[in-house]
Amino acid sequence: MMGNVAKLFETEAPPRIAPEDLRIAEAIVFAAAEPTDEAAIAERLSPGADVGAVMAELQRHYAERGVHLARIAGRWAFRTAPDLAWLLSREEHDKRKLSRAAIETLAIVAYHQPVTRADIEEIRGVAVSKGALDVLMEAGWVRMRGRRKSPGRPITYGTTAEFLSHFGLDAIADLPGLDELQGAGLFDGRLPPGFGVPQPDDDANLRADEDPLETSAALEQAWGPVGESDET
Amino acid sequence: MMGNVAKLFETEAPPRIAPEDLRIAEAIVFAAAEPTDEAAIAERLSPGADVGAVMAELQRHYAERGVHLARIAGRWAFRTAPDLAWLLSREEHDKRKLSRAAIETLAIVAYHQPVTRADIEEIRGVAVSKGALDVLMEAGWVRMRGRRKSPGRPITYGTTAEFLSHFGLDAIADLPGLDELQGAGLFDGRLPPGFGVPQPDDDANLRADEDPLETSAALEQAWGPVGESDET
Amino acid sequence: MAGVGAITDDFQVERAEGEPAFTVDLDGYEGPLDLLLDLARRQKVDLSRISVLALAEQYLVFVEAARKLRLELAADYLVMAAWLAYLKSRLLLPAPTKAESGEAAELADALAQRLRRLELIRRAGEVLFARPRLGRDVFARGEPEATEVAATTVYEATLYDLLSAYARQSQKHARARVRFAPRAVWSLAEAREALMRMMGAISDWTALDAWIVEYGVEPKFRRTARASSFSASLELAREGRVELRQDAAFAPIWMRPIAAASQAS
Repeated sequence: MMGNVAKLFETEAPPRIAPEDLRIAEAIVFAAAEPTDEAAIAERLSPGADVGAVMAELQRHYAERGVHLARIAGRWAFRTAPDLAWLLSREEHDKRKLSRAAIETLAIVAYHQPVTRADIEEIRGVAVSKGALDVLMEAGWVRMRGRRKSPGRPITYGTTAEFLSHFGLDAIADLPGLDELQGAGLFDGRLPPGFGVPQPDDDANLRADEDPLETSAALEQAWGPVGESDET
Repeated sequence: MMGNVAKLFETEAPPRIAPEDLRIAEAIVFAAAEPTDEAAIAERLSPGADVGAVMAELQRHYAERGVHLARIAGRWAFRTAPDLAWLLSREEHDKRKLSRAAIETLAIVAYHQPVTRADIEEIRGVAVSKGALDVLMEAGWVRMRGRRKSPGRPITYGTTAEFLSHFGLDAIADLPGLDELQGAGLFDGRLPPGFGVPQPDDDANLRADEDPLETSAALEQAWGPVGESDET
Repeated sequence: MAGVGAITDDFQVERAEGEPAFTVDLDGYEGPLDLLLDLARRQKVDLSRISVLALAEQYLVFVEAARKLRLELAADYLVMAAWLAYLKSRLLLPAPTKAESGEAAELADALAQRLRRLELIRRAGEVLFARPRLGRDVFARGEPEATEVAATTVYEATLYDLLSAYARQSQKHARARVRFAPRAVWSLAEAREALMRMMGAISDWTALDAWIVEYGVEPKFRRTARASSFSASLELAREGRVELRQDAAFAPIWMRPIAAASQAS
């Protein structure tokens, strides 16, 4: 009580703020397409209204709310409270279908792993676009395993655990063999003699003809996957 | 005191509204220009929060302010208070004044949808100028719904969510009914039974007597074949 | 009836200000129904009590007045006039049967109802446009804050996609690829190398054919192995490393290392 009385004596008579002026200022700033000049607000207030006091009162009103009345470069605007900025960011899962080339490449990696880019090209009969393997690695389904012990030491690719989980496979060996593929009607039966489907194997251990990715692993960590072309 | 105690016993425990949830809902709706879906708001609230109660409380808070929280076409949006129209009205918005024919046509579509051009002509007693419907569709208030299952398969028209948004309606059922229209004068209430304004209904689902706008073949041409069913 | 004069007066004034050529439309009226509604309003009673007979008379007077002014009326006004003249006669003349008089009353009711419905929709339009409208009376947030969207791409593919892709491409290439079976050939170099090794192992005459079989050459290689070995043996004989002997044409060819021969002699 004493404090209030003391205040009464200490301060000047506070400028009288008409509730209507608060409403007007609020509406103007809300509807404006850009931060609003105080003079432009003052123009619309009731005669003799103290625009500074009105804006201060409005700012006080919004201080604890989800939206703040902010002064930006001398003008007024509503802004989301800084601690709620996270509300304005949204994660969007953009669903995309794999291209035909990518899915064929994936199938070859799955059945024939570990494979090099050249192996894939040999099987598909066309050049593997850089994009196809990149997409598969971005999807988390294909990984670089190591390097083939052969001229050029090309990178070998294999499938990941994520690949198995996405396609609902318990193990890579669950990929159907030729009989099952034929049984499912995926082959029309006019296959040349001796045609077969390999027994897929994604054993993480390197094969006898594979080297580890070696020191370039560190490079890759720093720079992202290195293309095979710049390999010496 | 007694009253408060009595109240405590009388009323159910009111849904607990966390101040933080109020702030979050406020920030989300405030940031957007377009009305926000209640489900999208609920997603960001604390677990178990009652989004309906939060929005009702927020609406109450803004009831007397220069900005109102409104329910528009089933979604939430902040809008300047209608009584402050004078403050913000811009001249350029009055430039495009609708013709009487267009206004009547819109009213007929709103109340009688789905309607065909012939239905409109029947009510107005005059041919519908092509312009009237075009203007309404250009404004985004009227859309083509489908085709009436009747000779000539005429196109049926209905209103859009934008129509609701423009006229500040939460739902088409909020259009003034016969009571309110009678209140406007002219009718003394002794209207014959069965006569009046229909209960407007803009349900997007086609009626029993409506066909979709395009044959599925045309749709397929536009969207491509459905699935890869021909793949063996 | 005073209203009719007023309307035709209005009409004249409007035309007078317009272009001198008489045009077909009645300015200000959107069709006969609109005109009828205006006439009905001038009866100064509520629409549920309008006299259709009086209305028909007023309309016909109006149309007559317009024709006296040598205005060409749009066809639908004349159609309505004809219809109203018929309705008027039916309402006035004593009907030969009860059913027919009832029919005339029904027609009159139907017209009255159409007028009421038009009036109602007109009111509805007015009430609708009297509402606070977005962008004119009420405003949305003028400076909406954009939502930052952090997009992550999720790739979709089904096991069926995967398997059919594998089958499709492997089948395509299985058919398309021409594979030459490697010819079973024992090269001269291979034969020579094999013979050289044999030289270390044998000391006496050995039949070349028997050796080839003994050496474990696979049956499909025997023809080529025989030809290559024969050529290689001739070469080795010329170099003085082996001796060759054949007892008769097509008899087995015998071979022994030179070193072994010199040792024996």
